[in-house]
Amino acid sequence: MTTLTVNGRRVTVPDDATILDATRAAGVDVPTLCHFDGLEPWGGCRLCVVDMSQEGWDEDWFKMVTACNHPVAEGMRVVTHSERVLATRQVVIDLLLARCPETPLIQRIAAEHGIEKTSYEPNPEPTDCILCGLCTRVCDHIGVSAIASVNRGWGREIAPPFHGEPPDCIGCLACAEICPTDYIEFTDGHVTRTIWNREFEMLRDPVTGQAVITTAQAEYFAERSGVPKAYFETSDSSKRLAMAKTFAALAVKE
Amino acid sequence: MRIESRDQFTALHEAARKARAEHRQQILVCCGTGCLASGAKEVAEAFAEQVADRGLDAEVGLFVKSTGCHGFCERGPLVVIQPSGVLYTRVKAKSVAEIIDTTVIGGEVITRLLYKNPVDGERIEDYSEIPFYKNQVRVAMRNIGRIDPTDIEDAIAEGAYSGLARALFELTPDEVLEEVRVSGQRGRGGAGFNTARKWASCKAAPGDRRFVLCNGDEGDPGAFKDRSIMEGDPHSVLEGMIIGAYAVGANEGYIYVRDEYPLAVVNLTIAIAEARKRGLLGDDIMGSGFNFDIKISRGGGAFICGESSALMRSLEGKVGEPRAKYVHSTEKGLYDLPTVLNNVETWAGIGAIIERGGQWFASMGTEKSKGTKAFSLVGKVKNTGLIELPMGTTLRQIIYDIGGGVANDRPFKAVQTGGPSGGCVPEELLDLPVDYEKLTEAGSMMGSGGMIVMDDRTCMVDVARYFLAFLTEESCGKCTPCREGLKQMLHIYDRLIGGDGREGDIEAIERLARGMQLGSLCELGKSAPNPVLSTLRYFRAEYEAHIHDRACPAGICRELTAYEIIEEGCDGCHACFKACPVDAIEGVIKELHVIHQDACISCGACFDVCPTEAIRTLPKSRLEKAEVV
Amino acid sequence: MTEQPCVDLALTDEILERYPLEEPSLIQVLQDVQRAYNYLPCDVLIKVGEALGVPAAKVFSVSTFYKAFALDPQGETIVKVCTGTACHIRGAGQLVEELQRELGIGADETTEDLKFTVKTVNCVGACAMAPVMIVGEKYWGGAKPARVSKYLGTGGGDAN
Amino acid sequence: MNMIYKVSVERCIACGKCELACAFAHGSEGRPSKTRINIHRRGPELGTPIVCFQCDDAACVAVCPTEALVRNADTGAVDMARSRCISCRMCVAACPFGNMLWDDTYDCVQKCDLCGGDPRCVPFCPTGAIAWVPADLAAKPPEPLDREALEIGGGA
Repeated sequence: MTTLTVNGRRVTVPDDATILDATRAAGVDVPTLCHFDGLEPWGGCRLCVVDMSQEGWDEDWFKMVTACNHPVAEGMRVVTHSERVLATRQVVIDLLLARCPETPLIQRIAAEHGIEKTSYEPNPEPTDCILCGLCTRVCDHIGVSAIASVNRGWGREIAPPFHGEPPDCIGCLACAEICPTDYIEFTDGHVTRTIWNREFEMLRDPVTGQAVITTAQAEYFAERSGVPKAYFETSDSSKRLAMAKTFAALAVKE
Repeated sequence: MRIESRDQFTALHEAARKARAEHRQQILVCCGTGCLASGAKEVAEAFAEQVADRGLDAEVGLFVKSTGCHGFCERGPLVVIQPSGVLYTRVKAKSVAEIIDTTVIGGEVITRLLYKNPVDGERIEDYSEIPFYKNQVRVAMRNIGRIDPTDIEDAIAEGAYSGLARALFELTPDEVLEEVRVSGQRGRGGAGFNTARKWASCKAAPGDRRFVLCNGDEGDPGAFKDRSIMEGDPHSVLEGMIIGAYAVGANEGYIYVRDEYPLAVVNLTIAIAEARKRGLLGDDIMGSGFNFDIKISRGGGAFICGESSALMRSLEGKVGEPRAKYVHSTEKGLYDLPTVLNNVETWAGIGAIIERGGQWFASMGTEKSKGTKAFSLVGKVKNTGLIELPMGTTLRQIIYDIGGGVANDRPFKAVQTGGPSGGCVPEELLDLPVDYEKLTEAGSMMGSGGMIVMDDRTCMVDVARYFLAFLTEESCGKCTPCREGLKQMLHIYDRLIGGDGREGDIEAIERLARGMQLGSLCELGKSAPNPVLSTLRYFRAEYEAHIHDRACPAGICRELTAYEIIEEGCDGCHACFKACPVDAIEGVIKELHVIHQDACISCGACFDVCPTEAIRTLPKSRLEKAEVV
Repeated sequence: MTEQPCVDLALTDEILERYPLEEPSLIQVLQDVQRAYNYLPCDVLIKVGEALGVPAAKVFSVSTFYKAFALDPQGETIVKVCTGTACHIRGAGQLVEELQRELGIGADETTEDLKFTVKTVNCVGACAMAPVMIVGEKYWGGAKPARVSKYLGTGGGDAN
Repeated sequence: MNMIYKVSVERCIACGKCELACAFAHGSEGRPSKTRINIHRRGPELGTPIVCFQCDDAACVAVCPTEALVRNADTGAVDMARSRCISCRMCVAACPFGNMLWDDTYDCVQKCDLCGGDPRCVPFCPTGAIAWVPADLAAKPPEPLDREALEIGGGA
């Protein structure tokens, strides 16, 4: 275990914890946008910057780092709301507000930082995509990497290959569900689902007719995990019902 | 022949030396990118043809070789005749026969081809007497221009791989590390991290597999020292890497080269193949039992790949996006394994350090910046080219003693160092001794050694905008402050140079710059505001003129600048008329010419060609007022 | 994306033979593809991705990230204007403008007859000869706007 | 000792105490809808408790793309590591018994974790329909339940 201080308060966290873990343990709120607990930290949005001083450094010497991916160290001092930290977060969220002037989440975080209107040139083509990279990272984890970032710098965007229908997509919606601004559009019906302009056929529960997952998703995971495809064909509630009935039938008769 | 022991290496070294000594005369034709562009290949071929046709090889012991960059690119193609040391500049293929007859055989100098000192107009015969060369001390560039980079024997004759032989057979890996530590050498790529400390950290990292990488992705505009080293003496890079690998215990190496440097790729490829053939690379190097091999990886054209973590991602075949370096790449680098990454110039110096000792290297330079440093001296300076000097040399010595002063004797305004991460150093700091700390204190940085001299016809707002535009295009776009911040900063600058500057712009720039410095993920974003802040620091008045007076004092920003012909000065030479791309100039030969303001696009072409300096700039706003009246 | 002509995939096979079939080879393979076809044809990218085991999205991502790659057919002759700092302060901008007048295309554009593509590049390391313009393989140092048509004429012949 | 979670369907009176206990044990709100054990009610005072079997060759483990589901060697439970879960819900789709539950309040998967080796539902079961017993006793058939003797009314 490692002991450090967050805003003067001592916290003890596991050795492999990040500063963000430590701030949470200390009950201090550090804003994040591109962070998701299940994904490895990325450090792209820069909203979670904090000031940090290591043991042995001068008393007043602090380095600004991102809390999400910086490892903790024994004796470290973390300051989450110094003047320059807040000023830096303000610049970051102000810039994001210029990029996404109409996005409710960004408007809200900006307001929390005292910004009602961006001080920069608002994007003439407002977008909800904040380029946090969560969608591509989760897609990489699903294992298909159907979408990725394209171009670079200001022109960077998230897109399927060749801006067409993504051949590797299985329609699992992981990207859309993780997106913090609901930028990724999809339509979900009983028969089909459409995402990234590609239409997917749904597997439907034989009893209720309710859509379960896409056929592509079931096939992909069945092949990858060795789990029979049939397992995926029924909804979880139908499966519970079937199990209950089986159990009741098996019960020792009184 | 494979070298299988130290004795065999020494024997080859001696034999190669002796063979070279038998040639009583040598003709060195510079075939660096600069000279090739000016026709050096034709010159080299003409020499080879003459020598073969006339049997001069046997007769006068003449030996012709194509070498790497001599540094004096502006005067190319360059030809040096040894041992006399006569340097001919701007040599054409048709002069080759004359050179052989007059100089090589006749022993006479052809004055017309000699270098003319721009300062006093004097012709200088001896290569080593030319101020451009006289003041240099070459370590990393020790063999450039002296060897044929495609001939490993030639390199060995001049001492290549001697440092390696010493390392492998006289020193333990720890002793090699100690020698480098004593030398005090710091990374030549820009940040100036201590080489030995980097190696030690990698060596200490757990694991069996580690890598040694060479960063040849020289992306700073205005810098080309790494290109010249890779082209002109690839063996120095290989030797350094092998020694480094031996010290840290690595068996695999990569050289990451910009694809924009085709000649460097070719020469490195040849050098690696030759070194392998000779047993200097691969398994059991020189029979020492040490194994190490190098592969070349060509970059895809992204400035960000000069950043270490982005370079490693690129080597992995991925998009060159930096990662936070809270865990150093010496521990988790390429494929998350311990990795040493050094710049081309850093590696090129290692062989010399091991051969001559760390003490020797440390005896040059300043207290915290040891040894010598290569610079590319370019821009509006008389002698442009590549130089290597002890650390601590002042900017004034570099620009005036070596560079010969500002081109066309215009007033000096600033020198930009460190590329897009650096800044502009003004005239009052010309006596600044150049080292890592001093440049950083001045708001600039060492960077990869580009020095771009700027005269009074350079607008500092435009220069800052230029770097912003460069970086906006090169930002990878991963982190918010760099991606969005550069775009917004550029937007403000576009307004400034477009005559739409506003009160509060300077403060907005400063605030954004601070946010980018503190908030960005990698050094590209963190240092992106340097050109902005350094120009603001030293040339604030120029910014204010753009905002308050809608004027560009240097007469560069087109939206703010008009050109007019001074009546008394114009002798009707018609040069401006021919230069004008939009036919906005009217006039007949020998009569006064006039610029039509409604057609003029303020490109400055007329200004540049006018031999009598009869064209002047004035703020457009004044012109408009005049018209209204 | 513009409509792409049919391409000879045999060339791709040859290129793939030069490298280990794994992700780290991707950029090297794409460099060779760019040289062989003068751009990165869509069909080739898909084939390369399959051969190296890299998902199509990643291949596309890499193809659009690096400036050396083009996804549309390029002109027979590539005209590069160096816009490094030294070239900038010595008038590279005027060269780009002159090319615009001469060929009717701006940076990163290709003439309709597919003869020329104009590109601006960030420093080719020939700063001592600034400003520099490269037509095909031929470097022109100290380039002047007035001579652009000459460079193009000579360059066009040289490049083939 | 190797303990096992034993369900005796014939003893379940569908009183719902296990569901409440589970919900309380796994969150401060204690809403019964957040329980990881579900009683399928099939008649008055007749229920079937449905809870994760902690299968040996578990489909949920096989299908998880991030290895967020791992066997706990101490308890024998398949535990879900929140820190690795990406909420893709493939385990929900794959479990052949419907025992992976989606919690849409917190957008995450819930499953029985045997409360770290001391299932909180067990002590609340008035009839012993669920029990935490040594593995060697698990095969023993359950004692019949004398439903007439029960004083608990209502059940569901």
